[in-house]
Amino acid sequence: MDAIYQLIHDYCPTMPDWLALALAILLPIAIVMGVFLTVFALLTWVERKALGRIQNRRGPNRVGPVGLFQPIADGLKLLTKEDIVPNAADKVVHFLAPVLVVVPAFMVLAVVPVAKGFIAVDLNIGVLFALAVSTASVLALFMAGWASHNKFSLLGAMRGVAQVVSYEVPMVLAAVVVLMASGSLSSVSIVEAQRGLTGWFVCKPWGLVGFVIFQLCAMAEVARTPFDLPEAESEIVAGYHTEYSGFKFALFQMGEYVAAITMGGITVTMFLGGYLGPGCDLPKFGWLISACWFFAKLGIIVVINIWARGTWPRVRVDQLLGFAWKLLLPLSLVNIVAMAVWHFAPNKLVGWVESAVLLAVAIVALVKINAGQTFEKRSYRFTS
Amino acid sequence: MNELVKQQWLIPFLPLVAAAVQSLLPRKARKLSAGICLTAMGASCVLALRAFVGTLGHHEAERAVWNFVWFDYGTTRLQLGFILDPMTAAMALMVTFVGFWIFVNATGYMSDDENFTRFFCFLSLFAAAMLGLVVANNLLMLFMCWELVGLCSYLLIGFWYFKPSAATAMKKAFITTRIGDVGFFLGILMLSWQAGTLNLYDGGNGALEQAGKLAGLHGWFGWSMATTIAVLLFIGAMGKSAQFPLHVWLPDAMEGPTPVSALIHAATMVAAGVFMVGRMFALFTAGGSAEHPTFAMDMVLWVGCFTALFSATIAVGQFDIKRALAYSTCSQLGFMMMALGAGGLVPGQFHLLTHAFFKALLFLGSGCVIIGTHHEQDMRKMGGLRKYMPITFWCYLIGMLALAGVPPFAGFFSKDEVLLVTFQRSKVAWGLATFAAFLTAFYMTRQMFMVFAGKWRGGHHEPHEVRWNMWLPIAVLSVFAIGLGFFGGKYEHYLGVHEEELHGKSLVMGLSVAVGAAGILLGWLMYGRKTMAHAEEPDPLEVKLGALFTCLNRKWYVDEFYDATIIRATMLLGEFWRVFDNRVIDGILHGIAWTAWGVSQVVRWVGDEFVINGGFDAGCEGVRLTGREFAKLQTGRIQGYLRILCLGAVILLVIWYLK
Amino acid sequence: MNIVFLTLSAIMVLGAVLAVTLRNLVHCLLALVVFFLGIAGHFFLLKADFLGAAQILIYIGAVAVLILFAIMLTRNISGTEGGRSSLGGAWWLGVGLASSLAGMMCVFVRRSELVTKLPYGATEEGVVKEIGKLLVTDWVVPLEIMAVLLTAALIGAVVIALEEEKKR
Amino acid sequence: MSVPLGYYLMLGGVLFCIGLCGALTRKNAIAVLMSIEIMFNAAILNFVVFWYYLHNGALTGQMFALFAIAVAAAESAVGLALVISVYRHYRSVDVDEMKALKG
Repeated sequence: MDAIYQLIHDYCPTMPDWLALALAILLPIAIVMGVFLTVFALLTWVERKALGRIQNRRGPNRVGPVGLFQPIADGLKLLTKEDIVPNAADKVVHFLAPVLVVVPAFMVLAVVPVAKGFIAVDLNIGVLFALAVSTASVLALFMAGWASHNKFSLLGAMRGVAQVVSYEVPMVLAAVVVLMASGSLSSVSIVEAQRGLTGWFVCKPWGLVGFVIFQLCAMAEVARTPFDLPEAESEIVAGYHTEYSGFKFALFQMGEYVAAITMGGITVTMFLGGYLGPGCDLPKFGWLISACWFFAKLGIIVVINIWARGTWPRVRVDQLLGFAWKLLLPLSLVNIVAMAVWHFAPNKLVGWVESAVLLAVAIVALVKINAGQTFEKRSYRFTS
Repeated sequence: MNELVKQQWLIPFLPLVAAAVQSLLPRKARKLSAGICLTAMGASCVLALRAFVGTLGHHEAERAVWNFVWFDYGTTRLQLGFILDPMTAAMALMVTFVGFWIFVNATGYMSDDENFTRFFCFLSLFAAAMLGLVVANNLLMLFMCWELVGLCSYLLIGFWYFKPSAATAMKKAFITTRIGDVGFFLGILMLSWQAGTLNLYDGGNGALEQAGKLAGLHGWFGWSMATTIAVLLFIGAMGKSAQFPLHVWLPDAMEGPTPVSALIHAATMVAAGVFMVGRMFALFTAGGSAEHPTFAMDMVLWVGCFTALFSATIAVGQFDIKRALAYSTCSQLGFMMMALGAGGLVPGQFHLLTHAFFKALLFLGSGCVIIGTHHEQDMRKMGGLRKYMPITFWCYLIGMLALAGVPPFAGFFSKDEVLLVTFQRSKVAWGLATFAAFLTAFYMTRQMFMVFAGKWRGGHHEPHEVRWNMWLPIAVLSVFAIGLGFFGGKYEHYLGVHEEELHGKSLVMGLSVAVGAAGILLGWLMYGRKTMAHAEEPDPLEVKLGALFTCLNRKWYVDEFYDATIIRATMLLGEFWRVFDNRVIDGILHGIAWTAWGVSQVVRWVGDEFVINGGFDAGCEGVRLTGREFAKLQTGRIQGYLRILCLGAVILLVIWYLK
Repeated sequence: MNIVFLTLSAIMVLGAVLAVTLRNLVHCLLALVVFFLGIAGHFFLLKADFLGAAQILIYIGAVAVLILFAIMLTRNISGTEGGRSSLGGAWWLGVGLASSLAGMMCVFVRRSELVTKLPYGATEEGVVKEIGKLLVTDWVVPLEIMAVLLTAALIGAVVIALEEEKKR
Repeated sequence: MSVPLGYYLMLGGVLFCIGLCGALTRKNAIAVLMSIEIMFNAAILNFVVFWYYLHNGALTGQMFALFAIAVAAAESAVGLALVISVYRHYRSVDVDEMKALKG
């Protein structure tokens, strides 16, 4: 924000101050929105293409070169479709839900530093804000499911709520490690704390484990396959957005993808060094280079997401919750201890070895403990 | 020794921790519970042994104390403290050691009970309280532990609270001892008031060290202050140590599980009274001399003497194996008190120690018998157990011989010393005590023959020997019942009391041996020569259960061959005291109650009908109406309450605003 | 007077009133969430950023979800109360008492000199760090107690809610 | 920002009383709990307000609010568990029907 203000000031010294300030506030928001919406559009195309490759088919290839304009066509189609609201639905809530799905996803964007000096608002509680706001999407999800007055919708919504609440705990705990390392909640300071050749937190044992946990939780939080139970089409039609059509449905899709991207952005910021990379500090085009770095890293996360979606089957509800509470949660707690060990170690090497050994032991033990359990035979309460 | 005293707190603390831990254990954790309990007690025992060894090198009656401030209020400072002196060390060692073996035995005795962990929790707490009492250098702490002991005995006697008799017995024990505790508490208050401290020893400022000063002050009834306090304290000891007339709870306490009986009657509760008198001995003797003892000493002497004889006579007429032992304990406690009253601190304390061993042995033995005979307590339905339970028999025999005062055994030496010291003071008391000793020998012999001799009379279930964890404790204790007596002289030296040369040693000793032998002989004549054939066969004593006169007749009906005047007299005497106990003492109490009731009846008749009735009824009606109206306010609806709360807040704010 | 303050307060009061009066419990909950958000907004206004985030995280992320589950678990899925009045007996009494209490409070606030007290204003940056430090130094005992309390509440809630399941 | 302290206090008071009103009048136990949450939040708001205006450099007000939030979370967890338990027992969450303690 300050950088843009400076930029405007440099190039147009005659502009009144308030306008410059307003521009400096609005411009980043507009840019971020524009960029991320483009990324969202691209992402849908990339995902469909990649899934096509994984599933040994071509994917979209009719609209534009190699189907590149497919998202635009999809958007136009959805816009022109009839908007159906069920008779029994709670109209107001039914209307509000898709809006509220998108809002938190975009709000999180405000604290993601996409390039050096390029962040909408540099809150000093940035990460906490991101985590808190992304939680709020759970309510929109519930509103959608409940307002539709459809049992599949409600089931999907309740699944979503349970899932988000469960995965939030290990996610926050995994983030704690990063906060401990950087000593700050501000996303910019977190990125700056990762300078250096091996400065990225993912290069440290606790950071690696934290990254994996965080990434898994992020996938569950935004309900991506293999954690897409709230919209499991083979079980509950389309889950909470069964009763949505037209642009409202598009908003749900958008909310989901934007949330996936922003969570990826948070992951990149916290573990992969954000916009850091060779050349990011250059005086003139540093911001461009750093933006490239950021989006490259984001691309990696996105590819991981798509890859996971293409290769893993959907988990069951009990497996999903058990995974969160029995494996991720204890592991993230151990991870915090490992971070403390690292912090108080006499020198780097000792800290490295100690925390790595601790985490390795914990992972092996937890996997052993959880592996021995067989799931109970399913019992149906309402069978005749 | 000065260092050791700072670790004295550990001795009661370990069982306390064990009790705390066990209170949290689930019922199923039997082994863990017993393990914790035994470990704690064993560790306490080791600590007590260490303290004991630490005191051994010191020939003088020196003591180490360690006081600390509990809390201050105003200018008053409440202190607690621990003491380490020979008497404490010996007592603590005895309590931990005997207690440990009782615990071992209890693991066997209670093995079928579903509330095993609760039992051990109480047992640990009981041991902790008793040990706290022993190591306390402060009357306040002593009193707290004293009450805790009372509470634990209440809980343990009523352990099987679902039995009405046990529920009654627990209340009786609690209330009876509480009567004594009133006196005790008054004594503590007076001491605190007069001496300004409750510390027993405090480098010259302790309460006991001021006994001389207290003897100079005037108290109640023309006694000196020291004597007054001592009398009050002794009332407490009478309750705890079951001295006449507060002895009534002790036989009823047999409703508890047998290890409890052993713990209460041997090592702990009843010992507390005697121990306390010994501890406060300076206060009892202050202001008196050997020729002119204080009233407190006289009281201790005669109450003890009377109890010794009185209980022994009752013990003769019991069928319940534990009840007989209970009266026997009463009697032995009387001996101890008598010795203390006669000025013999050492004999009294020594008899306490030896008695603890062999009485614990006897009680645990009776527990083994009860378990071996499938929970049979009636001696008439036993018999011939020697064949079935040889280990128990031999141990029990040792205990019996010790109690009867047969020469090489522990009881002989200690009892002999008791009689000797009494002989110095009062020939009458000595004579009565000697007679009680004779009765002791007799009733123990009777018990032996009824239980172990002859044929099994209990029916189809054959008795069996008990498991090792039950007989091992009595075997260990019987070793001490044999050997402990030889340390009498050493003990005197150890306590550091040098008593003057006593006269009449040979006479007392000879007579003591003679009456012991006579009692045993008589017992053999009555019960040993021809044992009971079956349980229904009338026993000389069975008649007691009937009306008084038919009792007397039927008592001798079968055994008229053995009829001898002295026994008849004994029986009569025993019967008389029983009746006296039942009719006269109870009668007085009933009389008071009936009088009060009668007076109230009359008052009701005269006053109620004409004067009070109308007004009172109107008042009652008013109260009831108000109550009914106010009850409507309690709707059970939370919002109603909240409303009233809110209304109150508004009213308060309005008042404040208007002010 | 500040326009942001007024708007936020108006939204909050509206949310609170709706949360208290709406018939449908789910609607109540949503109004309550608006109220929570308003409180969080006030925290941000008052430069208590950390508390604002905590408010969102805890109240919207946890408490609201908890209430949601309670509504769903009491088989009141539609959220309505079956045509009966949502208000208890003597509701006018409650309204009267509450409004009089509110009136008294306002009167008292107006009377005190606090009403004109101007903002202290200055707030240092890096308060979050300070909170973190205080939590593990001066306030470490309350923190630990809070941890125990939360654990106990967690276990207690699970036990209370599971009770019936076991009997079945 | 030029809002006098008194307005914040009045806001807090009014919010508290709205919550109180709900707690006094609503029949549904869950609604009552929601009302109590409103009261709680009003009180927490007051903590923060007093901290902001009167803190003099200390963070006590914020810490207190933080702990109050945590306690409120625990309270609501237990409260709602109780509501569910009561519901199972009475098949109702109507507070007017929970009057087993009637005198």
